[in-house]
Amino acid sequence: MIVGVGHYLVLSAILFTIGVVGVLTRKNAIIVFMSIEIMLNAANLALVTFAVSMGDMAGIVMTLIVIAVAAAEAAVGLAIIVAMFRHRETVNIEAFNVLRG
Amino acid sequence: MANFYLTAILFLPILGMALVAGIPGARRTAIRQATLAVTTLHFLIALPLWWLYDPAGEPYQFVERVPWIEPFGIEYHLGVDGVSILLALLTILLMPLSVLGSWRYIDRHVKEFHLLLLLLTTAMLGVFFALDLFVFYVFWELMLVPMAFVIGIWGGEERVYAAVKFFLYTFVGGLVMLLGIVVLYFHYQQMTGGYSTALPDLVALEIAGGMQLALFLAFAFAFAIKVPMFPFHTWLPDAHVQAPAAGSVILAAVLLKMGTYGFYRFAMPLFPDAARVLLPWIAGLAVVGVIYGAMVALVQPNMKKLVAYSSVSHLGFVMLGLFALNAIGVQGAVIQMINHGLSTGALFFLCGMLYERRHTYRIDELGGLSASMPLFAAIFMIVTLSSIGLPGLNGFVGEFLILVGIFQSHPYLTAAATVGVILAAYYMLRMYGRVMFGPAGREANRDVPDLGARELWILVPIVLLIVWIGVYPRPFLDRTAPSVDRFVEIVTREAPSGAGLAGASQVPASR
Amino acid sequence: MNPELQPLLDVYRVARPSLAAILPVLLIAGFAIVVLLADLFELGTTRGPAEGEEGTPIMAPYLALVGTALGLGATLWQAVRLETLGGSYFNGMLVIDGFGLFLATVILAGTLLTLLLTVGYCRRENIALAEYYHLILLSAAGMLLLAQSTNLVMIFVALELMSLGVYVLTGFHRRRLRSVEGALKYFILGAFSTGFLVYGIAFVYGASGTMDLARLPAALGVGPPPLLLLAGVGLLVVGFGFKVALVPFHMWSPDVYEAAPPPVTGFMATAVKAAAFAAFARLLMATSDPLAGQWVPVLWVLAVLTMFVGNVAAIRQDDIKRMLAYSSIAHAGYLAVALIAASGLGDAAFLYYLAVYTLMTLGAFGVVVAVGEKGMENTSIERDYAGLGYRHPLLAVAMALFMFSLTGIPPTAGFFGKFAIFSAAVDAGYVSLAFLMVIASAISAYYYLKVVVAMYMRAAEPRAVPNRMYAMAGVALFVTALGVVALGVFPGGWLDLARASADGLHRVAGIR
Amino acid sequence: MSGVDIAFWILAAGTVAFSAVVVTNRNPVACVLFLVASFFCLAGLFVTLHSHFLAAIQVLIYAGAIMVLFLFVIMLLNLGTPQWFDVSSPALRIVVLLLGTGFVAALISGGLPEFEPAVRGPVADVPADVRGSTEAVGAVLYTVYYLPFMATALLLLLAMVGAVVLARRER
Amino acid sequence: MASWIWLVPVLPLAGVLVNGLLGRRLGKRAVSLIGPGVVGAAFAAALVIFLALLGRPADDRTLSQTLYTWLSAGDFSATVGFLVDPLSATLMLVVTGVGFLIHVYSAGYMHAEDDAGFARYFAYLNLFTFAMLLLVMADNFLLLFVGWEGVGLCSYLLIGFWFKERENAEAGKKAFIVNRIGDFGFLLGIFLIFGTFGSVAFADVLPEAADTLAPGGDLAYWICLLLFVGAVGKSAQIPLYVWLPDAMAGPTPVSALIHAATMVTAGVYMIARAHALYLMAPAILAVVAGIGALTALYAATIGLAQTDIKKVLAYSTISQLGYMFLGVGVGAFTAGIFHLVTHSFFKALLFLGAGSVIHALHGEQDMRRMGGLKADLPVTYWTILLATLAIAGIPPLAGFFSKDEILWRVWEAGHPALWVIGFATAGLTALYMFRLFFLTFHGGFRGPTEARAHVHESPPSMAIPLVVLGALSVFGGWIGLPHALGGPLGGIPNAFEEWLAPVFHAAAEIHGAAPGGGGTAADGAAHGAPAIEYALMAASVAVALLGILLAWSLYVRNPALPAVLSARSRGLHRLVRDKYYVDEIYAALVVRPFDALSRFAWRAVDDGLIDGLGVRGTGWLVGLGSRVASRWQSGYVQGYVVVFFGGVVAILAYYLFGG
Repeated sequence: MIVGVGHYLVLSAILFTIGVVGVLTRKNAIIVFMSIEIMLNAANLALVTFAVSMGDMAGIVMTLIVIAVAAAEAAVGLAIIVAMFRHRETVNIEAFNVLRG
Repeated sequence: MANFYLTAILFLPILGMALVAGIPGARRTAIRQATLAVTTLHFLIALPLWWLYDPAGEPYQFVERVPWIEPFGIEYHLGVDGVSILLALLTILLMPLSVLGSWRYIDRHVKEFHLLLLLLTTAMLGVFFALDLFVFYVFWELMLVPMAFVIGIWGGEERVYAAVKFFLYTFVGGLVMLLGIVVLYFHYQQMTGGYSTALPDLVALEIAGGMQLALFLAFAFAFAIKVPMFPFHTWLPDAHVQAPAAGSVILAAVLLKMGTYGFYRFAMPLFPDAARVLLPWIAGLAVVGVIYGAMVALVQPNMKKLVAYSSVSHLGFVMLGLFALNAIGVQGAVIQMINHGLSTGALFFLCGMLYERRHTYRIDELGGLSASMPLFAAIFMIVTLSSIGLPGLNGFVGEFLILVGIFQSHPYLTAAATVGVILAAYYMLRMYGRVMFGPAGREANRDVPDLGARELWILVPIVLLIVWIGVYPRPFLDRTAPSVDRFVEIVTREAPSGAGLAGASQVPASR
Repeated sequence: MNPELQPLLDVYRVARPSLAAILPVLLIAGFAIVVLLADLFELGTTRGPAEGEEGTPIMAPYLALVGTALGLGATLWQAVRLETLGGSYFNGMLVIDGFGLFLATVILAGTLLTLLLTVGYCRRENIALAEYYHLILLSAAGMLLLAQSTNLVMIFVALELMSLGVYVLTGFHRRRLRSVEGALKYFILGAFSTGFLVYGIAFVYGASGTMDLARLPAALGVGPPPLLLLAGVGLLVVGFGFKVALVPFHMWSPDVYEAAPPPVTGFMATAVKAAAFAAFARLLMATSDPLAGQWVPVLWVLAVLTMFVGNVAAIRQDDIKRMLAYSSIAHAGYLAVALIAASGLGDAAFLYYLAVYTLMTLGAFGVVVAVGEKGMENTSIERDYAGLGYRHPLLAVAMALFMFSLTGIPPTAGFFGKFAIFSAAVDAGYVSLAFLMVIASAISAYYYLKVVVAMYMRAAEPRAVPNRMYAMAGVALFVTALGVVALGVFPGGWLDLARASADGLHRVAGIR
Repeated sequence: MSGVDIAFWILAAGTVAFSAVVVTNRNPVACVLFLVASFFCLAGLFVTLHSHFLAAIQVLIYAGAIMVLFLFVIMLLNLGTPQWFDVSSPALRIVVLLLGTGFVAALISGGLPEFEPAVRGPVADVPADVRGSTEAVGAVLYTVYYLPFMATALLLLLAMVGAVVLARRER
Repeated sequence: MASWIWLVPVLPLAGVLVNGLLGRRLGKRAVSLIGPGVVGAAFAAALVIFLALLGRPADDRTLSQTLYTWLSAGDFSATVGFLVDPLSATLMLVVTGVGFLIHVYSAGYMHAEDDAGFARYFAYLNLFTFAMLLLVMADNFLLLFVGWEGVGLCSYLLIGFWFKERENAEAGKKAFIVNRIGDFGFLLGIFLIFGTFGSVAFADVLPEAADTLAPGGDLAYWICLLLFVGAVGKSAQIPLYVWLPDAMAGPTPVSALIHAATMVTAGVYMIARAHALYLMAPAILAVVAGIGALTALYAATIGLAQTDIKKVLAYSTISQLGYMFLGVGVGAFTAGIFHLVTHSFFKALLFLGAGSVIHALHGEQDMRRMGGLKADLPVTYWTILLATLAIAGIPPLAGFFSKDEILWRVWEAGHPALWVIGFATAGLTALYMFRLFFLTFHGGFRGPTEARAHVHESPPSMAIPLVVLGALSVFGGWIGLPHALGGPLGGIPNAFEEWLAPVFHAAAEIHGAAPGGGGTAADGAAHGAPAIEYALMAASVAVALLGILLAWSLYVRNPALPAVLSARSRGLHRLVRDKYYVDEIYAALVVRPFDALSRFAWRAVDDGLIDGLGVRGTGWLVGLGSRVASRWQSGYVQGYVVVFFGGVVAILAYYLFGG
């Protein structure tokens, strides 16, 4: 079975969906963040696949930037988790529902 | 553009606001006096309109037309005809009276009240002066705000509910009208290539039947709420009962007229075919309003509410007159607008004066007041009789012309509406009798002080007008006749070349 | 060097770098760093007030104000010289056009007003941290880039720059549970939506081969759009829809608005939204040629849902920030209506309304800030706004004005903005959409009126501590109130400006 | 089936499997480790796509830096054991399953498997290995994508300041 | 001449203004001069006009004056203008003449009032005179309607003059509203007249009636029927008579003037005025006659059992009005008007006399507490006797001539059944009137003894009008001697008929010889068989005498008998005494259901349907939406994410499958 562009893309879609499922089902904020990282990686895979397959550099640069953004997001996100843990001694996102209605 | 007369009249109260705003809030009497002076001056300045307006002249006079929002082709466009002059003068006349009427009634936030009153004046006049749909709408909505404040701040127990209800009802109607205006505006653009919201431009426009119907309904919805026509009337009793005396007066005397005036000025001339097609429905609703309003008025335990429902009934007559589509009925409707303003305005003043003395509007808590208040009783009687359409007083002139007018085309509706005349006597006299006649009953109803000089200054002008219009209405009729004739001509104009309602719907389909 | 690399180097060359084009961003970002450095070296500051005292002023707010003002000046300068300056810079990463400049002006004005509100607020709340201003400025820089770029890479980075700053600002009161909870929710949902955005960018890129929206129409050519592009645009709609809070991607906003410090909430509701909408509009215009038929129905449904959910949910709110959050959701719906109708008058209406919306919403948040007291935000409409009209007449008049403007009562600017959107919708043939908007606005009147009712028609509870009004906040309120009236009474010039500015949008998209 | 193809299948299976573990395992530490594994696989996939530089970055930044940060926080907060609360309700699972299936189905039916680049990129003639090299990426990044690159720098600064603001201990 | 016709109504109007605005300050004395004075002056003016008319040839006895155009709108125009012809001149004389007398009488009767009340009373009374004059002098239907409503208003005000008693005010209101029901018809009639003729002026309508309306056509029927509805209300005929008995709550002179002599006869006047229309609608004329006859009999029976002296007179009035309608209904317009005139004399006298009795007994109105007043009140006694004889139809008093004229015309017009009713009524009239007379003046005093001590004859201001009216009751009828009598007595012409002939010549033409054409030429021969006429006269006199005899035997000879009789036929007696329970029936069938319906409209439709379902329902719906939205906004991020992702999937699904 010859592996083509489509395989990479389908893999990316599956990976992305796994990430989404993680965000949707997990209550541990840290794991939710990790799931989001999976989503970003899936997107990266798609970007690289597109870029390589058509012979363009934009996708690769974009991937690079996504990685950088992911790093920044991780920093802020983890800081938020730390701040949140100081309040409730938990990283369970369900423990935070004061704001509603 | 040498003529700024209307603009001057329109914005003088705003100047007055600046004056009143400069007075410290604690100096209540000074505020009242200043507002009284401003409004009286306003009346004196506006009064020459009565003579300067030439009934035989141009359809719209004192016209001002300057570009305003040029990208949209919207102009600041004012002008008056015989009908708007009458309504405007009525409005301006009522303002000093309202100030007098609130002299004692309003004792909290006096400054705010008078500022709002002045703002309200400008907004109301703008509605009557506007010859541009957009300008009209702006003033139409602007008027809503001070009125809602007046009800909501100085009203009775349920004032907030009433104010919100009033606001929402009118606002919803207004929005639908706005949509109609916009659709009309683009229709004009499609037909002519230009942008305009000017009434004269739009009246000349030919609009296909289906679209006319839709647009007419959009406009009529807003106006019907304001009139108020059954079944859109339920904001009125609440607003009236809760509003302070002056608020009720203005509400009844001016604001309700805006609905009928809207039909007269905009809805019907712009969409004559639709008006004719819907005539049976609207006239039918008007008659229902006449009888229904009277019936409900009959069983009200609260004086103000009774008068409020009587307004529903009276305004039904006005609508009926407008939709008679002949000069007699429309004339009657125009006169009846003024009449209702005077008589119902006076009734609300009287209610307010009674409230100042007895702190109740409940009919069963009053009684036998004639004994201690003969002057009050006499004026109350005259106003009551005016309201029930006794010949010789103003109410009859309007009602009679309306009924004669509508009889020509709809005798059965007329017969039904005439029942309203019987009922008017029933509920008004029943109320009058219960309040004024009989034994004094409660101790509080004895030795109630009679009217004072200030109160006479409020009521006597109204009573004089009531008698004047009743005995010699010619000046009023003559001044409005050419405008009314023109209105009838426009509204009864048949659409040329069968482009009437048979024409296919041209409403742009939404995508 | 690998000789095989040479063709690549020939293709990827720097095109039109320009200091003039990037000047506003440079100023803002530069001042952001200056603010931080000044704080670091404790220039002209005495930091660290004792607990319970009012924070002492530091230089940061003034530096931030100066920076923003300079940035605004530079933007206006660019606008004046649009004829010569207009065009694409840095290989299309930055575009100077009327649309972008208009929005940049709105964003910077919003930032400036936010800063004015913030100064007093921070002093009162004892959070006199330079980082606060740093974050606001960097966010603003991100917004500028977002509004003025047509390249998806740039848009993505700018969006993240803007968003991350706002996430942190939301959680700035880290001692308050609510603040942190808001930040958490915002962050989770924001990062989640970022995932979709990136994925959408990938798909659009894959389908068209370019990251540049301006080149998109040409790259797509004629013929039916590939499904991949549809999916990509769909995902981008989701990503941007999240930022501007379109239903059903709106759910973060009530919670976050309530959580964030009021000036930040105002910032989020206006500048952030304006910037996100800018990119959204560019995306939609760029794809409108082949795809309008595809995205219009979706946006139609989203707009209607947004208007109704926003307005209906706002009815129940007693917390004014939450109410304004739902209100801003609803307004996003109105703006979406304008975008749908953008082919006609909608673009001008969109810009005009965005400007007006910024003024009135920021004004409202300004009042919210002013009503708050140290440690207490006083955001209950029933409790804290009752009788405000008599305690703080001017404040209440301003609030009433903003509420009426948000409702759309003439002669305020909000009215004319709505009128412009109605007109656009009707003109473009979306009468039913305009009608639904009418109904939605009617519903909205109720909750805006509720505030007015509370201020004027409810008895006030006596308050021990009179609220303190800060001069700068007063200036901000005065400016917004004046703007709301002026733009309402004389909207002509502004509308012309909006129309002229909107032209750029289509030029980029290659329509006109 | 060439060697590259075989590598793809293995790496793809690894990525999916490890990721699936991440979203199902209740122990955060395990999750981090599986995620790192997944990222390694992904880096491998990048290699199969001739993007050597990206593969290196993937390992260095993602697996090396970001995940360590995660691990650090987990340890800091003492969360290194399975978290009892982290169970979602069956109803939610069903909903998520349906939605996820729908999502994948939509994307797959949207033409991903059959995707062929419709556009020929400007450097399609340059060999893929060269395009994926550090030199090439750098050449592009510092020319055309200069501005986003600088913006990214600002972003990192902001993230740094933001993290400090949020996570700083109380005085 | 014509230029000062306006003076006649304006004089009382001036009285209104002076008494109304200044009366309180002027004091009773001045008011008692001004009040009657203006009406006297109006009478003088009317007399001058009358004489002037007399001085003209018979076919030119019309004066008119237009003051100004009152209403004009489109095609519609109505003036304030007066028309004086023999018919209106007659009525003017009656209104001002009898009115003057009653004004004079009132000055004495109302003396107990304070200044304000006294002035108010005369202002109202003057206003009434003004309105009544407007009614009879109007030259168009609309102005007639103005006067019509005006008198109604005054009636309302005067019935409720003593407003501190709830019942009085209620009675006034009832009068006004019942009248309004009639006015409803009148107004519609006017609309129809305008719609048909394009004008409401008599000069445009009446002469054209024969040409424009098809005889017996629908249009004519409708116009006449609607106008008659108005007349039924104002003139208290079945079924709208119910207000008149209650109207006795007003001061007695008011009852005399308004509810006996003038206002209530307006309906008769109106039909006479519009006779040209009615002649086009014979069926409606028949209805008029039928209603009149029924009312006459019906009211007479009720009168038999009333104990309140004024109530008896009130029912008597209703009954006599029935006679008038019977007359005009058979086309005998002259006879109807003749009876109107004579009735105004003797009925005013009866009321004033009753007033004198009540005055003497300090407000006592119940005949069961009267009796034997003959000696104490001689003037009253004798004048009332004259009036009673007159109403009973004893020749040669006024009532005899007018009533017999009507009965004869009825017979002649070929309505024997109606004649029988009228004949029976004549007997009943004599019976109940003499019952009143005997109960009041004969026998022993049945009231409390101390009341007896204070009984005194009325002052001259009250006595003189009694005497004058007594004279008129005796001689008033002689102006209209029937030909059957006048002929044999030396050819005395029927002056009244001649006088009105120009007005009713249309009727004469249509009815052929019936009402005696030119008048002067008419003699017995022209009337067919005088023998029958004599026989009928004799019969009616006989039945009247029988009635008197019966009354005498019941109330003078055997005073105990009535009680026995009524006890024996208790049901019938109670039915009659309680006025056939018509008020109760109206209350049960009309008033209360209507009130209930109104309450339903308020509570169910307004509060329930519109406000409840409509307004609050909408609010509830929006609130529900709000609650649902709040519920979704649960605070749990995961929920938000799920909704978010749902949106994503929906959009993608739309794009990839739906788009």
